[in-house]
Amino acid sequence: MIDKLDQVFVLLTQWVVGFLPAFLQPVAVVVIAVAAILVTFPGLFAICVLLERKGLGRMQNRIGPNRVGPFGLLQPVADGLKSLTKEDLVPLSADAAVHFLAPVFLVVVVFMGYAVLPVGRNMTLVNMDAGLLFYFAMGASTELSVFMAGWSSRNKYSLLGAMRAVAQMISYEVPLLMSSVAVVMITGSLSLNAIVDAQNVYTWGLPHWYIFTPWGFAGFVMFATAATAETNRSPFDLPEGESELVAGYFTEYSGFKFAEFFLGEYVGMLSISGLGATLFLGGWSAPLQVLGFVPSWIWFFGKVMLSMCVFIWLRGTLPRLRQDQLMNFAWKFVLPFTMLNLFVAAAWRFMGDGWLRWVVCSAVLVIAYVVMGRVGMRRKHFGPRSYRYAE
Amino acid sequence: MLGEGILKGLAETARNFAGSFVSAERLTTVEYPEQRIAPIEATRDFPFLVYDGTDPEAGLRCVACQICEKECPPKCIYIVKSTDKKPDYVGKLQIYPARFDIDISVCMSCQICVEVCPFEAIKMDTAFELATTDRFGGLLYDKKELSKSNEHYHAIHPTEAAEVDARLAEEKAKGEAKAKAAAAAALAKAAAPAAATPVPKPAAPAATVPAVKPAEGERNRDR
Amino acid sequence: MNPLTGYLLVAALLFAIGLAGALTRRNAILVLIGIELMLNAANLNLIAFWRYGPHPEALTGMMFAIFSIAVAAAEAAVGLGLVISIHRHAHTTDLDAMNRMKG
Amino acid sequence: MNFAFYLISGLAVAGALAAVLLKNTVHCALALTVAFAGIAMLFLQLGAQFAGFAQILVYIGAVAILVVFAILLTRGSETPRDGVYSKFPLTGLAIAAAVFAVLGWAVLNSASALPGAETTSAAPTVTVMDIGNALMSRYVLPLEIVALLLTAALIGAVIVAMHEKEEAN
Repeated sequence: MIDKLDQVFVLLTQWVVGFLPAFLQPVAVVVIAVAAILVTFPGLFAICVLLERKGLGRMQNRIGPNRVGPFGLLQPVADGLKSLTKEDLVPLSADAAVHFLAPVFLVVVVFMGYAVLPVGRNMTLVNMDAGLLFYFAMGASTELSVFMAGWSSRNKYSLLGAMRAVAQMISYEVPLLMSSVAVVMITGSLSLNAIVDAQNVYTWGLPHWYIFTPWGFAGFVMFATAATAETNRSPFDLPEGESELVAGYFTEYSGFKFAEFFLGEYVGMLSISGLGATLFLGGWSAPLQVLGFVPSWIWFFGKVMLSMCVFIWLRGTLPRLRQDQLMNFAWKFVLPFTMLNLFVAAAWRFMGDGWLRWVVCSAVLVIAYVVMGRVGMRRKHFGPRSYRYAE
Repeated sequence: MLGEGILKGLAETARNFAGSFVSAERLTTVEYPEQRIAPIEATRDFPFLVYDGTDPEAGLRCVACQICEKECPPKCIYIVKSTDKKPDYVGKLQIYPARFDIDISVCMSCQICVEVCPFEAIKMDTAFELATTDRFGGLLYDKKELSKSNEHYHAIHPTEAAEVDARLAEEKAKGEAKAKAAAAAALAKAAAPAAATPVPKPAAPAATVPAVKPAEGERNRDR
Repeated sequence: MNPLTGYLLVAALLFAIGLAGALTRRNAILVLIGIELMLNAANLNLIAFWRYGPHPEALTGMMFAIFSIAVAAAEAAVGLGLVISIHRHAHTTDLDAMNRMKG
Repeated sequence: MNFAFYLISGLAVAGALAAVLLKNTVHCALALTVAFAGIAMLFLQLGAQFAGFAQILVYIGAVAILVVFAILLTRGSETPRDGVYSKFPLTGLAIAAAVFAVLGWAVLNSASALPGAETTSAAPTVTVMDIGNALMSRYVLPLEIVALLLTAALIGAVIVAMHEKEEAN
C-alpha cells in the first residue's frame, strides 16, 4: 500500500496511457507529465503568492490579505483575475515584437528547467545524463529575456533595470554553477537522479544529505545566496528597485504580460529551490529512515515550500543591497569561497572515511570564512570621490 | 563575523512572525468595519450646529453673524440671514439663519469656524462615514441636516460640552442679574421722581439714557 | 542521400551566410556575428562527422567541438573588447572608417 | 532524413539569415540567438548532448549577452547614418555564394564515399563520465592550454576595453 501511494502518479499515468494504442504511448506519457508540471507549479505559484503576502504581513505585525475568500485563500485568484483583465499597454515607441517575445521566452525557458528535476522516486520527466548542465543552460538564457524586456520598452528606467539585472545574474551565475560542481564532484555524475540516489543512503537512521557535510553546508549557503540573486529576490532585488527604478525591466509591462513576468519569477524561484533541494537536501529522500513510508514526492514539495518560506523570510528582513556592494560581494566573497569549497570537496573525497576529514574540512572552511569575511568585506574607507563623465 | 547581523535580523522577524499569532502587541491591526478603535475625544470631522432644548428651529444658538462664513478658508459655509428675530438663550431677540449650508466635500475640518464663533453655535462632529453616491447634492448639508442637539454634543465631546454649558449658564445668570439690577434701578428711578417732582427736568433724561447704555454694552461684550 | 550530407549542407549554408554577413556588413559587431556563425558551422561539421564517422566512441569530434566552443567564446570576448576600445577612440564602429593605423 | 532535421535546420538557417540581413543591430543579435539555439538542437539531434548544452550555456547564455552589451556600449542600436551595408555588398554576396557552391559541390560529389552512407548506426550513447575521462586522459594537455588561453584572452579583453585612468581627467 505504501509503495502504491508513493508511486500513485506513475501508476495513474500508466493506467491512463494503457488505453492508447502502442505507438502513441511514449508521446502520451510525456504529454501527461508536461501537463502535470504545467498544472502543479503555477498552482504552487498561487499558493506562494498568498504565503508571501500573509507571511510578510505577519512579520510586520499586520495580518495580510484576509478579505477575499475564507482567510484570504482566494487572493491569488483575485490577483490573477485582476492582472488578466487589466489593459495591456504597449508603449508607442516600444519594439512590439521583442516587447511581446520577452515574457514568452522567459516563461518557456523557466518551465523547461523542470524537465530534469526529480520530483519523486522515478518521477523525473527526462532522466538526462547531463541533467544539471541542461538545467544551467536553461537558467543562463533567462538573462537574455530580461535584456529583451528592458531594451524593447525604450524606457531609461527599464534599460537601467535590465542592465543591472543582467550584470547581477551573470555575476551570480558563476558561483551558482561552482557550488553545484562540488556536488557533482562528490557524486561523480551530472544526472540529478544519480545525485539524489547518492544522498538517499542512511546510517543510524540519518540520511547522507550533502548539507550535513562541511563542504555541503558551505556550498548550500553559497548556493542559496547565488540563487536569491539569480531570481532577483530580497536583498538582491535591485533590478526592480521600486524606490529608484520604478519597476526595473518590467516597467512598461501591464496586464497579462506583467503577470507572465510575475509567474516567471516565482516559477523560477520554485525551480531553483527544487534544484537546491535536489543537490543539497536530498531531493525526495526522507529526513529519517523511519519516515521512509511517507510518499517521496511529499518530501520534495515540502523542501521546496520550506525554501520558499526562507525566500519570503529573507525578503521580510533584509534591506536591498547597493549595486556596487552587490557586485563586490559576488566577486570578492561568494566566488572565491565557492572555489575554495571545490578544493575542500576534493580533499573530502580523497581523505577517505574517518573523523579527520570532518575536522580538516570544517576548519579550513571556517577559517576561510572568517578571514575572507574580515578582509574582503570590511568597510572600505572611501577616498575623494572621482567622477567619470559619460563622454 | 560576516553574516551575524543577518542572523540577528532574521531572528527578529521570526520572533515577530511567531509572536503575531500569540501576543496581542505583536499584531496591532484593527480590522476596520468589524472592529473599531475607541473614538478619541478630540476627533473632529465636519461641523454641526448646536441647538438647545428640543426644537431645532427655536433653540438654534446660531445668530447668523456670518463670522464663520468669512473666516472659513475653503469658503464652504453659506448663510442667508432671516428677516425676523427670535429670542436666544438669554431671552434677547436675535436674528437667526434662514439658510445655513456647509459643503462637506469642500470642508477641510480645520475647526476655525468653531474657534471664531462667539455664540458657541457651531461644533465639530465625529461622524466620518458620510460617503454618498451623489457627488454634488449629497455632500451639501443644509441647516436641517446640520443642526444637532446639545445632548449629542455632550455625547461626542463631554468635557468640552460641559465647559461650554457652564460658561453659557454663568453668562445667562450674569445677564439675568444685570437685567434684574437694571430693572430694580429703573424702578428706583421711577420711585425717586415721584417723590421729588419739583426737581428740574434735566434729571429725567439722564435717567433714561443710562437705561439704554447697559443694553448696548451688553451687546458689544457679546460681540 | 545519407544523413551526413544533410548536416554537411546545412553547415556549408550557415558558413556561407556567416561569410556573407562578415563581408557585406558595415558595423564591426555584425562582422563579429558573421564570424561567430562561421565558427558554429565548423562545429556542426565536426560533430556531424563524429556522429556518422567510423569510431564515435573515440569522442574526437565532440571534444574538438567543445574546445572550439571555448576558444570561440574567448575570441568573441577579445573581439568585442577591441570594438569597444576602437569605438572609444574613433567614436565609430563603422569598419570603412577604420582605415588609419595611427593610435 | 526525418522531419525534425528539416525543421531545426530551417530554424537555424532562418536565424542566421536574419542575423545577417536585418537592419536593427539588436534584432540581429536576437536573431543570432535563434541561430545558436537551432545549431544547439542540431547537436542534440546528433547525439552530442554535452556539446549541445555547452553550446546553449556558452553561446546563448554568454556570447549573445556580450554581443548585445557591445552593441549598446557602442551606440549601435541607433540607425547608422550612412547605410547598413559596406561599399561593395554585391561582391561579398558573390564570394559567399561561390564558397557555398564549392562546398556544396564537394559534399554532394563525395556523398557516396562518406562513412555515414551504409552504417546507419544508432547514436553512440556518450555519457558525461566518458567525456570527463577523455578530458582527463587523452585531452588533458589541450584542456590546460584552453584554460590558459581563456584566462589570457579574458584578461586581455578587459584591459583592452578598460577605461584608462589618465584619459578621464
